Amino acid sequence: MSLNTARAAIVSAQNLDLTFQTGDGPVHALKGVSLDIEKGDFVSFIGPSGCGKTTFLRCMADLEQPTGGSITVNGTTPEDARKARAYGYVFQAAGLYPWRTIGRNISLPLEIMGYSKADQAQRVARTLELVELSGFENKFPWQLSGGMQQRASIARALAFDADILLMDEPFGALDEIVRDHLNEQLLQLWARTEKTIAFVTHSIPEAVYLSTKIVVMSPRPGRITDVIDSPLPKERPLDIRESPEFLQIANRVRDGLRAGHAYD
Amino acid sequence: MSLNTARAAIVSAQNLDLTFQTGDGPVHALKGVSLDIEKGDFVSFIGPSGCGKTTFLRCMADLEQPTGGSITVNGTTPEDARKARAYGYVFQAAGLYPWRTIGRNISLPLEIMGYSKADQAQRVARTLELVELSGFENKFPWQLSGGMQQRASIARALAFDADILLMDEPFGALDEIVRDHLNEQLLQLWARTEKTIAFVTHSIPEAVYLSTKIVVMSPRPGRITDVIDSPLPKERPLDIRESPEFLQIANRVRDGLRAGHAYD
Amino acid sequence: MRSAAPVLTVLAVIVGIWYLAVAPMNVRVALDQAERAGEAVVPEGSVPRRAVSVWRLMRDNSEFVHLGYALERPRLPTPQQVGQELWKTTGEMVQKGRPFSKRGLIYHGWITLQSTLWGFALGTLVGILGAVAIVYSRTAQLSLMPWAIISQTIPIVALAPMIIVLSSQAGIEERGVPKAIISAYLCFFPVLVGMVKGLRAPQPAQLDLLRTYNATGLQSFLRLRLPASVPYLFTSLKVGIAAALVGTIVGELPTGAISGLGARILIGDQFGAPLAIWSALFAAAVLAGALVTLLDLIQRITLKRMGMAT
Amino acid sequence: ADDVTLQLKWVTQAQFAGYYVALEKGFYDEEDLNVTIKPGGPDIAPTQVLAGGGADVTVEWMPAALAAREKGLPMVNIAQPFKSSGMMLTCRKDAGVETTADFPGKTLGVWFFGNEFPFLSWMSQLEIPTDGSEAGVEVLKQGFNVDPILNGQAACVSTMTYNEYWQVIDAGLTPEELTIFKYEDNGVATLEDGLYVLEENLEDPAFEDKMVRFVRASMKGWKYAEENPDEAAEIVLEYDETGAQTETHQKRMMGEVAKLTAGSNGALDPADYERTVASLLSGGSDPVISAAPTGAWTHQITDKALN
Amino acid sequence: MSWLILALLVWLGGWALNIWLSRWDRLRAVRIAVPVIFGVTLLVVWEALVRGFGISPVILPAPSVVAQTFAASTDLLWIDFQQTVVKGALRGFTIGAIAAFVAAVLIDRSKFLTRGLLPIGNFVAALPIVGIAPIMVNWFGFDWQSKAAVVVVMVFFPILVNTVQGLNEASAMQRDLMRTYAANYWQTLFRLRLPAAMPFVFNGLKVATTLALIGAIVAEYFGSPTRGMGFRISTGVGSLSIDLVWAEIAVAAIAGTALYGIVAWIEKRVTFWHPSQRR
Ligand SMILES: Nc1ncnc2c1ncn2[C@@H]1O[C@H](COP(=O)(O)OP(=O)(O)OP(=O)(O)O)[C@@H](O)[C@H]1O
Ligand SMILES: Nc1ncnc2c1ncn2[C@@H]1O[C@H](COP(=O)(O)OP(=O)(O)OP(=O)(O)O)[C@@H](O)[C@H]1O
Ligand SMILES: Cc1ncc(C[n+]2csc(CCO)c2C)c(N)n1
Ligand SMILES: [Mg+2]
Ligand SMILES: [Mg+2]
Repeated sequence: MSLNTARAAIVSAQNLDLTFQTGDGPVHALKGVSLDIEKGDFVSFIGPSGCGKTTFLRCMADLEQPTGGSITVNGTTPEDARKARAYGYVFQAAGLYPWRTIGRNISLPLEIMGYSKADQAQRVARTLELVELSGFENKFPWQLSGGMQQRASIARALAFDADILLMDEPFGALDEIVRDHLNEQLLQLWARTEKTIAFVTHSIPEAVYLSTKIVVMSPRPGRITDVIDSPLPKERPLDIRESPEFLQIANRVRDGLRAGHAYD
Repeated sequence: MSLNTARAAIVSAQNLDLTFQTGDGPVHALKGVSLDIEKGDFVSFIGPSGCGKTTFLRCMADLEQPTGGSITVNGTTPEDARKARAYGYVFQAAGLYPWRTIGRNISLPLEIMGYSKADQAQRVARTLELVELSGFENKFPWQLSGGMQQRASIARALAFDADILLMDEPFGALDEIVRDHLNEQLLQLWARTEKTIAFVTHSIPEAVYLSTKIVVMSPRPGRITDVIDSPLPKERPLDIRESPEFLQIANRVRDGLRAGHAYD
Repeated sequence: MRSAAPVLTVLAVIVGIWYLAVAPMNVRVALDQAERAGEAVVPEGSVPRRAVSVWRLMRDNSEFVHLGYALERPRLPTPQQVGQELWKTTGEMVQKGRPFSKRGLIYHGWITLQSTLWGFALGTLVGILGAVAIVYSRTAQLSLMPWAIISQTIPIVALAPMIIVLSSQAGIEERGVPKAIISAYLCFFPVLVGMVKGLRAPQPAQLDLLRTYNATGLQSFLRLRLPASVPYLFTSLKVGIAAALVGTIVGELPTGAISGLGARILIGDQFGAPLAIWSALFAAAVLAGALVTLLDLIQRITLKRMGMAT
Repeated sequence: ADDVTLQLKWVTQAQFAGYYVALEKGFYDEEDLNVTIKPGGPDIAPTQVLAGGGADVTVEWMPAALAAREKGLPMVNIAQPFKSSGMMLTCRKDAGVETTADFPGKTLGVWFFGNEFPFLSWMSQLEIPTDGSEAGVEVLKQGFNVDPILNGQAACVSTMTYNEYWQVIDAGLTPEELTIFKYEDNGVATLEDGLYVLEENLEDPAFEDKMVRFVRASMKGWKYAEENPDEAAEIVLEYDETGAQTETHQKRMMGEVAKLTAGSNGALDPADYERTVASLLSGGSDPVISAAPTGAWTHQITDKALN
Repeated sequence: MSWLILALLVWLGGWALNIWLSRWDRLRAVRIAVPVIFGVTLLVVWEALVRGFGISPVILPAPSVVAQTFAASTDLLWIDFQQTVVKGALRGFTIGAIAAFVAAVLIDRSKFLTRGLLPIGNFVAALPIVGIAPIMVNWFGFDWQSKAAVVVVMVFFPILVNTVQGLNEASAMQRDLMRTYAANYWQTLFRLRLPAAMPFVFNGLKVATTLALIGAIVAEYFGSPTRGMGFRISTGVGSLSIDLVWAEIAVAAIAGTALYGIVAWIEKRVTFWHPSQRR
């Protein structure tokens, strides 16, 4: 377990615990999770189903209250950070509102945060361009393919100036080719905007390809079993995935995963 | 395009065409598709969403009527083959009937085909063993994990003596680790039963790992762009996936895919 | 069970409001009565009083307000009066050893229940058969569906006398039959709609699976469509039985006024006995609650047996 | 025994005591009849039941029967146990109604469902419009109770001497507080509660014979009821399926009904008939019937039954 | 006899025509024509049966007679329509729907109230509320107010229950999204929960439309001015004007269908995005 306690930490979790009280008794979703995320990091979380990846992201975003340990975001509590609108959250399913056009879906957070009409229009246009969806502004979500919907939901999270992008399996429902393409775009976007990104995935190549730091988790109770700092350069063409370093990291991740996996 | 016209062909499609008439005008789902599948083949179909993989499988199974060209199965029409119960079809979602136990799900085709009670019981027991689910006979589907459900649905297709197993993205909904495990099991099963298998997938490693023949397709209109006969041995440990031959085939598949892909 | 406390609280509040409302609702009648008994009421005379608001009447004649809580013919009875009347027509009848007396609500509830059950059975049958026709025949779907909706916009009350006459012309003398027909008329619709949904619930892949087995139409109906529709069936049966009860009561209101809870409401109205109306209404509520709860129970058990409990 | 079905005009009550007495006392049995009595109700039109073959004979008011006859349903009066009319308009003095001259501008509750005809011809005789115009009366379709007069929604309501009037009294209004207009006293009495059958049936001798016996037994019932009102009321209570009728009310009703049946031996008095027809024909712009009917009554049955 | 054969032939012919037509069930014209043909067939069969069996017009009039009466009494029908549908049913429906909607939004603010009221609302929605008609007539008088009151109570609960349920329809994920924006209650209500609730609200409204007419008409049985559909129907039965009764029934069916159609039309516009409305 690697514990970076650098001062530039944007998220800092110390010994975080979270137990859900359910009908069948308590579920220990997170146990003693400590992790620092630094400004500009691209952190991937990988681990078998139920290991607490989502729960950890939700703790960061103040959508879940830890039952033990401490977590700070931007030096304050997650709640204050949320109220300061520090988060852009991208969920597994695109989760666009079907009654709003793509444009108005993207302006949703802007309306809520009270941006001016002119500012809204300009930001919508800019983020649509960023995710290559210009021209689809007036379409409804269900008129777009899955990949396009997912890009729109990323645009929605980028439209306002959140410091931290939290992405919970955003590409889980897409096919490999579209996924490759969105991965490339996401990397470019990250490079351009210098956001801090926390990213949940089930795919080993995706995790290795995208991240500066890979967090491997295991379930029952949810713990961090490995934190891998990626030696890969910031500039990553798709075929870096056939390089030996890549495969080596991938193998380390796979071993970590297999250790904590119950198969079914 | 490679056209094997060997005599042992179990499925033989010649210049197959299929156009759907939809509200927005015709959709050319298959165009000039020619392909031979030989007895004992494991053929994977890979291609971007909407390229006609499912449609082709459905044509084979007489679930869709081609609008041009010809297709024979076991030397007869797909309809006759269907009536002769030549197919075991496995769909993407396990599609087990929630109101039947695992055992009764597997005996469903047997009931319909009029097998005797004793025969049914014996076949259910045998196939359950084959997919390593003995002991779960009286559980309901929701009491099983996703991977186990998918194995049960494969068992259902194996319970009667279908010559051809058609599998449409059977592991699409599962996580990578479970998927690896099922891939291994499927290969063993195939080796043991010597069925002919047509398998649709979105995953390049999966296609390469499993198949004796990989069919790459591209959309609008749905065509076959490449047919790759795999040089890999029949015996395939999981780590064959890091071998150079494997990566080479994977790259050829990826290139074929990228060429025909529109990204969204 | 989590909601027991809130439900009870809300019920308590409702009963409280009810009690409070009795005073203004009944004050005029109470004052008329007091005046007739020789008391001094301001203003004098029921006609002049009509121009005065109830609040003023209550303020100016506060000593008579309590009379409103014990009227024989209240505009709004107190919950206690309704309870007493209910007890008098049910529990007390049982105690007296005449549970099925025509003067008790058990007898009339039983009459209503019978019609409701017949109507429910008939309506369910028609609904299910209609749904099967609609699911299996495009023509039936196109022809029947709009008319099923239109049929519900026809005021069945208007049909009631004709149903009586026509059924008696058809040689049916049984009084319950017209009621059951009306009840079935209201009941079949929710069942039809629910079952169409239910029979169409199987995904195309599940139907295709059976096609690959070369299953016959009957096999796929019995093994797939029917079981898949069971949750929908129960949901619509619950709506259907409530509708059947409404149908029976609507049918009893004008078609005979002989027996049944609807007839009790009517007779109560005819004799200016509001308590009879209120107690019949509450008896109908109890009946509705019991029927729906019973179906809910059967649903739970069935779905559990089928492994479809959620 | 021969089957006879009798359709009543209203629910089981002492208004129909004669028939229940005849049934209970075995008068029908004596005539070798097997009689079924069907109670009526607010939505049951005896005329329609008769037309539909749901009954052989029905209790109906003559205006409704004559109106049905004009509609093409040939109903014939075969007996008239009620000599006089029990219908009246009961008004509140404190609402300002003392004479018929006070009607204009007032709200009056009226029974419809075929029972409105006597009221309409009365108003047209008084030349009071009923269409809601200024100089006229406001007509309400009265429900089944007398609430409108109790809570001031109407100045007058329709009542029967034997039924609703007593409900007004029971509710606390005193006779002194009320003005009463009997239709009898205002010259607009119409015949109530006669026995009617379909004309074509009368041609069948077997049916005729059945009716002769039925009327004979029924009149025996009526006379017994007149003489033993309390017992008759109790018999009625026995047959009441609603369980809502009370003994006091039925006994009182029987007493009042006896006053109306007194003076009839069952045979229709042609003079009463003519008076009814005249009253109905005088309906001004919108008479209940447009021409004096022919063959709307017969003594064919009563002649045989009563001699 | 020949009438009966005609009835049979028309029935078979109409059905055959529909079977043939429904092959083009994607066409709008066919989707309209088929039910119309079915309805016309029913009418013709009805006509033929009435004539064939010589059924008395005081029991069941032929549709042609009803049509004549309809045409001859449009004034009367119009007066009744205004009294019962416009004043009684529509006003009651509007008041009840608005009240239920507002109540649902208010209840929704409190978890406690929601949990307490929802089961009760569900229960009351299943009750035969028409039974309160005599009470309402006693309370609110003979004119349309008492009819509207019955309708208000009848439509209130289905709409309330559906709306409350609809307000809880937004998925946890969609709500979490709003939370990450630190959106306040009203923002979440107007931008997320109300739109998401609309399909449910309209379900309630559609159920309520059919209830509204029944309620208004039944209430007229317990007292009314001398106009209104319920009044005319009961008076018509009493005076054997059964053709007029059927004309009123036709008006009720047309009005009810129109009301339902309008609600369904608005639903289509408001919930265009819902999967059930696409395709
Ligand atoms: N609201 C909740 N109530 C009770 N248990 C919960 C809740 N949310 C999550 N859990 C449980 O906590 C554990 C961790 O869940 P979590 O969703 O964080 O896993 P995950 O790693 O995101 O899994 P997946 O890959 O399937 O999304 C699981 O066992 C889950 O069942
Ligand atoms: N029943 C249908 N009616 C109309 N169009 C259809 C129908 N089925 C498929 N299509 C269209 O035909 C094309 C091929 O579809 P198909 O399902 O075969 O693709 P696929 O390769 O299986 O895609 P996926 O990977 O998304 O499953 C698509 O454009 C699809 O929209
Ligand atoms: C709807 C309706 N209202 C009044 C009557 C009138 N009616 C006929 S006989 C009778 C006796 C007294 O109870 C009464 C009141 C009716 N038949 N139907
Ligand atoms: Mg998760
Ligand atoms: Mg597919």
